[in-house]
Amino acid sequence: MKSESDLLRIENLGISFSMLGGRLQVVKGANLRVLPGKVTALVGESGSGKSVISQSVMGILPNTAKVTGKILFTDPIDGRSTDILQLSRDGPEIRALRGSRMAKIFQEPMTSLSPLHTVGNQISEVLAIHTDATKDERRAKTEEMLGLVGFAKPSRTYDMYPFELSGGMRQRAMIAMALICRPALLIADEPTTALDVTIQAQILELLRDLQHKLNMAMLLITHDLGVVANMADEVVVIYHGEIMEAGPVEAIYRRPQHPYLKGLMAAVPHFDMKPGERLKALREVPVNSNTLWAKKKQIENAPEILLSVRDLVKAYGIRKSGLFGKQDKTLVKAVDGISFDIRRGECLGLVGESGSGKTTVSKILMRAITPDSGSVTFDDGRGKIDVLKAQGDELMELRTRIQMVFQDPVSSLSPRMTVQNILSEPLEIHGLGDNAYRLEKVRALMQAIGLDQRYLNRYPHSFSGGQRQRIGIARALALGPQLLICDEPVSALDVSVQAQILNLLKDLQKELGLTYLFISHNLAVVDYMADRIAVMCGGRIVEIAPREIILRDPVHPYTRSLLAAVPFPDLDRPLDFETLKMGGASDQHSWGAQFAGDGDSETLAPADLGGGHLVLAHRNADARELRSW
Amino acid sequence: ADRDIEPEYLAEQLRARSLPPLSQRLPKRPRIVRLKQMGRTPGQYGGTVRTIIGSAKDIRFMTIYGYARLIGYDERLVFQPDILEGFQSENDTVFTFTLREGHKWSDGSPFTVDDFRYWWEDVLLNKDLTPGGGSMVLRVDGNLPRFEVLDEWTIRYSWDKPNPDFLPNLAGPQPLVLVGPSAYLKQFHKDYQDQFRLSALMQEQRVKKWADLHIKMSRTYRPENPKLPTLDPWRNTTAPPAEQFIFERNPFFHRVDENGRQLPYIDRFVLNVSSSSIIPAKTGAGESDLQATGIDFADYTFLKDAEDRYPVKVDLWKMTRGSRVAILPNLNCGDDVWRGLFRDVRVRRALSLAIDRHEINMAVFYGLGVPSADTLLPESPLFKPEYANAWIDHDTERANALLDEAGLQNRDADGIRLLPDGRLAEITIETPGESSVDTDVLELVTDHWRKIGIALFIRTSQRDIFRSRAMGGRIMMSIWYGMDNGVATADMNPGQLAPTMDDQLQWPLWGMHYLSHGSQGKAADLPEAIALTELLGRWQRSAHMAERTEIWQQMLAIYTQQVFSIGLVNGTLQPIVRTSRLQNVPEKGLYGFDPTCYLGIYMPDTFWLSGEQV
Amino acid sequence: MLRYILWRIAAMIPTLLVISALVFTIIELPPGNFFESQIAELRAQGETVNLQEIEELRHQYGFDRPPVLRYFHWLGGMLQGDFGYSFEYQLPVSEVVGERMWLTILVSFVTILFTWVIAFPIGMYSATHQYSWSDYGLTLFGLLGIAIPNFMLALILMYFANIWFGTSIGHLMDQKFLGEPMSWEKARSILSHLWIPVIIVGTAGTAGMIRRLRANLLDELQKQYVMTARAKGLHPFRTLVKYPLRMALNFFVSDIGSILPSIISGAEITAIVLSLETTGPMLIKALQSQDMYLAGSFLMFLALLTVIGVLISDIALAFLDPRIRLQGRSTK
Amino acid sequence: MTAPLPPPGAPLQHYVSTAPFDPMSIEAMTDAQAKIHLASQARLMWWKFKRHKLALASGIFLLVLYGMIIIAEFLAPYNLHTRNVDFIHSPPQRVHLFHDGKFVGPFVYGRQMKLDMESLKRIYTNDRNDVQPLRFFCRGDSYRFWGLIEGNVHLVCPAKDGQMFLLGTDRLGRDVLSRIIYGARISLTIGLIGITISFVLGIVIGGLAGYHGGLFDLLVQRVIEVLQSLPSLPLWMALAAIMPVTWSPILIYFGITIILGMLDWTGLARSVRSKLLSLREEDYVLAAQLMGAKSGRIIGRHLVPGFMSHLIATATISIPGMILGETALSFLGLGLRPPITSWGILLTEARSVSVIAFYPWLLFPMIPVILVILAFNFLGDGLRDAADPYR
Ligand SMILES: Nc1ncnc2c1ncn2[C@@H]1O[C@H](COP(=O)(O)OP(=O)(O)OP(=O)(O)O)[C@@H](O)[C@H]1O
Ligand SMILES: Nc1ncnc2c1ncn2[C@@H]1O[C@H](COP(=O)(O)OP(=O)(O)OP(=O)(O)O)[C@@H](O)[C@H]1O
Ligand SMILES: [Mg+2]
Ligand SMILES: [Mg+2]
Ligand code: NI
Repeated sequence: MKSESDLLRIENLGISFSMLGGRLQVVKGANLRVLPGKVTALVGESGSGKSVISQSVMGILPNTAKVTGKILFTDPIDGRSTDILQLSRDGPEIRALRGSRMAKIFQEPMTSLSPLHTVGNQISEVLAIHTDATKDERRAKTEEMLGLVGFAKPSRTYDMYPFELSGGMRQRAMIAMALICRPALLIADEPTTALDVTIQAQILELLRDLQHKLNMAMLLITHDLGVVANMADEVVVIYHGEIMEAGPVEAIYRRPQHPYLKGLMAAVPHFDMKPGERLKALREVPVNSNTLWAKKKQIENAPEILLSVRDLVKAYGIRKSGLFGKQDKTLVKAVDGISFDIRRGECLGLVGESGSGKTTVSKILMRAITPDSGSVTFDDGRGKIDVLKAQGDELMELRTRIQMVFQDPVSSLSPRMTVQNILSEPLEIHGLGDNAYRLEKVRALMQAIGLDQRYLNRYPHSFSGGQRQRIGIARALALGPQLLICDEPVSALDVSVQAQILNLLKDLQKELGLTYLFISHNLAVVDYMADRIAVMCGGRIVEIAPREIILRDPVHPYTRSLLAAVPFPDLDRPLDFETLKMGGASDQHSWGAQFAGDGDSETLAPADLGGGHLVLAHRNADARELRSW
Repeated sequence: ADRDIEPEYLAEQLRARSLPPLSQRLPKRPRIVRLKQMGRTPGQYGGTVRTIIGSAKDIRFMTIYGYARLIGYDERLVFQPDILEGFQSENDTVFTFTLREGHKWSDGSPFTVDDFRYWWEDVLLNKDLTPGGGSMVLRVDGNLPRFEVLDEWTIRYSWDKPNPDFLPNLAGPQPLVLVGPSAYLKQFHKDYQDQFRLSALMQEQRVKKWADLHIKMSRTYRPENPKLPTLDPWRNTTAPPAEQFIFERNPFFHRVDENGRQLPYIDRFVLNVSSSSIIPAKTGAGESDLQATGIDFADYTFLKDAEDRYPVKVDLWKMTRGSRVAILPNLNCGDDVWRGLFRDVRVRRALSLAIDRHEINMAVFYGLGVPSADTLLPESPLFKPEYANAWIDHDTERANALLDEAGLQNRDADGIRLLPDGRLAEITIETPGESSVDTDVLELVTDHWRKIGIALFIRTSQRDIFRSRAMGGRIMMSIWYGMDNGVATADMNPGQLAPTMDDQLQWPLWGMHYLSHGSQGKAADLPEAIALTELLGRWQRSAHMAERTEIWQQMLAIYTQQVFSIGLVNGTLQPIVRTSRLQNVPEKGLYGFDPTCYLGIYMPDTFWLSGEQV
Repeated sequence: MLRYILWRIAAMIPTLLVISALVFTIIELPPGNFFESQIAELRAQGETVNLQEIEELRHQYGFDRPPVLRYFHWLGGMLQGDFGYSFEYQLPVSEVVGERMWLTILVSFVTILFTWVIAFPIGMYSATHQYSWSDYGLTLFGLLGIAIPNFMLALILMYFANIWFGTSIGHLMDQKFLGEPMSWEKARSILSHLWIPVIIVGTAGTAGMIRRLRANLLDELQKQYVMTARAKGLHPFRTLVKYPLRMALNFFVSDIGSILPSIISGAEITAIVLSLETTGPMLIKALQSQDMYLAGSFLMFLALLTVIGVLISDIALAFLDPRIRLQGRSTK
Repeated sequence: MTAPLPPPGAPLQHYVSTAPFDPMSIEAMTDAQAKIHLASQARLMWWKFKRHKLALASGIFLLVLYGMIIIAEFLAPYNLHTRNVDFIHSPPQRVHLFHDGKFVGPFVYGRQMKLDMESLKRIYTNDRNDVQPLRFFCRGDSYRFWGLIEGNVHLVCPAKDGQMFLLGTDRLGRDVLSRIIYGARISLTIGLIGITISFVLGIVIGGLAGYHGGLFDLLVQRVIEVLQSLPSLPLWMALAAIMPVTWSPILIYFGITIILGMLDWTGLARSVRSKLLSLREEDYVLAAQLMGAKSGRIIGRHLVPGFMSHLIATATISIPGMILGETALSFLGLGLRPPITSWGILLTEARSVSVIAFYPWLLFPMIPVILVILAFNFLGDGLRDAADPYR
């Protein structure tokens, strides 16, 4: 199918927001196009206007935004072009396009779903709007779609509420919603940030599939240059609302010219970095950690193990649908007997399948979720604290020593507080300093995360995804904790800003002896950050080992498939979708007898392979047997 | 010819022979009302008259309006036999009553001396039914009369000493009951009904004692039992609770007009229950055919205006209260200083003199009332101008002088007098505040009294706690109506001028003392009050018109000279609204509860509806 | 859920007991009792009362016994379905109420309906057309309803309805239908009178609903999930109804418990002014004349309504928001 | 300088922007931006509030009104109780400027009253020859400023021995305008206290119950149920009956208002609670908890602001209840009474069909009530917008 025209043609697009004290021009004269059946990738710095452009294409910008220019959408079915900006805001013409001819995967899947409706309801609604399908057909189609995006039990997922899903699951639900009507244009705003690499690969495969079968075009917004390399036909690089470089993917990857693009390419973390090598951020912000925190006195002969976790179990009951349905007794174990230690000053990386319980574990450590059983002990030399039982002052003290960066930056920021208030709040809570001190501190934090001071008086909703994520990090750092739990802290950041933040975290670790639990799907990032890495699957830690070992010499089949699914920002190392396709990585039956638990967790136990390398396997399997698999 | 004088309303029943013809329904000698002589026109039968009442309890107005009494007043307040064919009183000690032969209850059962006997022997003397032993009126020095049946139509009540209250009570709005329909009532009486049926009836009426059953079924003042035979012109047909009560003509009523037509002319009275606040509005919208209660002088303009829109006519009658508003200093007030002052006649006189009654009359009553002390109206044969004019001049100077004399000569910087103990002379007047007239008047009085250095504060409190507060001496002064009966004759009890009741707000404790025969309250200790009580006693023992008149005059003189109650304005007007089709409603009349029974003495049974509007 | 409901129903029993004690206290609080107010009232008319008879009655109804005993007597009676005796009407309470109860329910029901039918569209319109002239206009209209005291509005409407449409003053029907069995004519008459109280009582509540709905919707309209819904191509109205409105309903649902009682008691004064044949004026009168069993039973009935309303409201709340239903307390 | 697009369908050329690029450069801030980013949140809100002109105007109106009640004695042409028995139920007089085409300054025509004895109406006619110029800053009725300082200066008074009833007179010939001005004192103050009490209680109790849940919630819920079950009218009646009679009516009203305020929080508490039940599941609440925030702070800083619109709307909607609160009571013979005056009292006094038919000017107190209510509502709108981060 050869088309004579562009599917989407954005000409001279300008977008500004009205703010107190004047207009804020965020997109300046952008030109952009998407060919039918092709993928145009839009990459750029966090806050450069990518999401805003995608919103303007859908015509769903907030009221405060003003748009100039032209956005021409040519429907391949009848070849009619419409200028979307000319259509009335929620008129029938644009509504006919939205959802059915063009669809969008929102950057923040966590908050883009209504908390009051089931996932299935929200997805099948698209069908209800644009097709004549009956209720049953809609359900069938929706479940099929949910299956396609990697849900193991679609019919169960259909009746679940968004808050019952993990971050990655919500993102997949969002994807299912966008794809269900098979749109001609898919706008994917960071579609795979919350997904582990195996599922990411599965999703990318699905998108390619649709692209080929249905001639679907895609405007792909992503920070992951590896994904771009694997998916895109054309690439547009945007910086501060202006297009810096554009061209076919070949040209961009092989002959990057603009300094910004070159900087981006250089900032990508890769697996073969030497120990101690720093990422090259575009802007290196020299952080004087002393202005941030007075150096804490190192405690003499502090124990080596800072946090010790034993046999955590957390199960959620499965709900029968309906108000009066009795609580079913069958439980889903989100966390199933997890034990690990975090040493002082180290960074423990936690990777794993989407929905494997990473967030749950981290929240348990924070006392945000009460586990069904297990214990957590915190000991920084000033006495052991039983985290799960701490009360009163002890708990308060704990709160200053352990902090967390939330996976979902949007919902974790109070929508009615300005950034300044958000950042100074922890200080206020713990009664640190006076107003002037706090303000100074807030400024230092803002600088550390690379946000300008002028943002201080803005509310969270007016930030880009990446900016919000950084605010979350800054808040967690404000109190100068000893242990920082980072749940996907950099997923929404472009590689250069990501490099900046990662370097910051590394510096803090070095200078202040900060300890991290670092959850991420980006294995390269984990590789860069972590000293040891734990791999989770299905609520259990399947493998844990120092970073060099696990990446060079993975034993567990799940770890292996993870590594195999990492996309590289290199046109010469494309993902092998064919092999990846074979069976889900987390499907125990493809694992081999040594590792599969036969549904009975009792039969499995960590096997020590030496050098701190543990892997979950049958009790009677010996090390050699495991390695040889 | 008989056809003509039968009401159309009864035609059906007459045809069905469920009702005998008129001649058999009337007593042999019915009471003939000579309308022409009264200056009215004989009328025709028929029609329904609607009126509005403020609560279901107010169906008692029909007993008052109907005004069928053993003995009643005529328009000049002279006793007239009504249900009785005749009566005789010997020195107010022996009363002989003659019944009308052939008189029947509204259910057609004969009305005989047995009904009197039943009531006397089986009701009044029955300890269960009348645990208190009967009304005070029946007892002279604690003794009940002898009751005798002289013959088939004659009975007699006799006391050893005069009972001057007897007849006025029979003629009053809430009459003393001496008779009941025994044939009907016996079924509720333990002595006449077998236990089994009685308890069945008690069950049905949900009462616990047979006495309650009897009391409930025989209540005449509030005619709630539609089955209870009556002698009134109209009988109730609706059992409460209801929003509308329908009274229909009593086919056995004992009065006829000069043309032989049986009264009442009007077939049906419909009483609608409305909240009292919208009675004026409804009346003004032509929704009432005859309305006297629930409307006030203040509504006159509005009602008058309705004459243009609806076929209604508004008349103004004169109210019979001794004073429309009176200020009552509590001589039993708990504050020693104030009690002393109030008992000082100079203070009371000064307070009275300070009031500008003319202004009040003009502002509140359009100048249509008469500034007067709290005393009788000129309509009363006992009236003398000096009573009405006692201490009512607006004379601030004299008032000031009197107060100075009474020991209140010291004033503070604002000119408010100081009490002997140094407090400010601040009087708090309490009012139930139900009508804005009270508060309006008080606003004016506040200014008047300010000029004599008395500060006045108004406080409103609920009516039911009013009484107990007054009794407890916690009310200094109150505002209320003046004398209930401003058109009294010498035959009527002058008790209202002496401490006789606990709700006389100028001396509640003394009143209680009298009422309870000395067991509660306090004995009056002011010579003038004692004198009043003694005079009252003399009146009660006296059987002679002249003596009674003289006692009345003395009491009136003391009462007004002593200014026990500071009357302001009397002779104020009461609007009476009627549909213009309604005939025979006098344009002028005296309006009051006792003795004129609202409309009662003007005989609403003689009112009739003309075809065309006049 | 079912267990929760059963549990809640069981919890209603002690609540109602406490309420009954409070109700009893409230009726007992004012000094004096029915007989004294009765005496006062009769005397005010110039009538006489037989004190001994009153004394007898006082004894009969136990007013010479301590209040605690009377309370238990009353409570015991109610449990057996005996609601006591109305002194004023001299009838058992259950007989006094009669047709009034149905008319009250009718008026309240229509009023609630009226409020919703008016408030929801206007609230939604105002929220989506914030600061348009129509928003201001409708706001003004709604506010007039609460700015004018009910009794004033009642008088004004009543007066002009009479002058312009010849509607008879006050009441729920033409007087000729009083006490009649239901008929077409009577129903028509009721309808032609009903609008006045409904407007009066309704407008008072409507403005509150409109303003609160508008405020809540304005908050929700900005949320991300609304954008998602728009991106699906959902009709703006459907979007509004399905997502923000449902969120905004939270406040509304939590209020259900007090709707009925507040409508009933809010209508009391209107009912008095308009002399409606509803229970309101009866209750007030009973309270004023201290007809305590009548008042007490009324109040208990209102309390029962409230308690049931609160239950419904709680269930509806859980139904409305799965977070309350499912997550509740899991994080704590 | 923008990237050119190739014609539709044509292959894309490799485009590279030639504009100078400095990753460290930050766009310069304008002065306005600088000012804003330095401002405090309160100041920001004030700026946003100012943009809502109607709200601003309403705010000013209310300020003026509250200012006026301080100097009511001076503003009112007559004293609260000054009667003019010769001018009962006199309709409003108009202020004229020109007499017979000549400018005389503000004046009113004198009035003559005739009593129509037939209908008992007072008929007023303007006497075109009796020009009564108004006086300003003049001596008139004497008063006690705040019950303390003697005074008799008024902003405007009638001509000597003349009358000026701009809004007519009532049944005792009292100037309606003056009474409205005096009435504002009570109407705009006392009820506010009740509202404040009930709001504070509602938010605190409802907030704690909703946020904490559990046993406390259960208890609060039952208490609310009980309190809601007691309709306010009987409560009023009972309270009014047990208040010491020796208290002045204003004290009693004050007392009842406070007690009712303390009982009236239930509705609000329930909506706060139910809203918090869902809001507390939000991640930002969790975030605050994890920072160690105490419940008070979480409720006050995170949850209640998310609920502000509702609270503001509820508060503004309760204003009429506050102003007219006493009407219902006066109706039942409780509550405030003359000589104390409030708008509610004025309206209660005007409660009869004859007023509507003949003396409609006695309904004038409705106008300030309506204005105040509107003003509070628009003010609320402005506040809402100011607190709304999305604007
Ligand atoms: N509603 C808004 N009001 C004001 N400014 C806004 C608003 N939404 C976005 N912005 C600003 O517009 C700029 C572009 O935001 P956008 O969300 O498009 O960034 P992005 O390129 O998607 O970044 P990221 O990769 O971090 O998601 C940012 O500086 C942001 O602060
Ligand atoms: N409130 C809840 N009710 C029921 N199930 C829940 C709830 N919260 C989480 N779960 C389930 O627990 C499992 C683990 O969720 P968790 O959020 O810990 O995953 P995760 O490892 O963080 O995944 P991701 O990488 O996608 O964020 C998921 O299957 C999820 O569906
Ligand atoms: Mg973005
Ligand atoms: Mg997660
Ligand atoms: Ni196995």
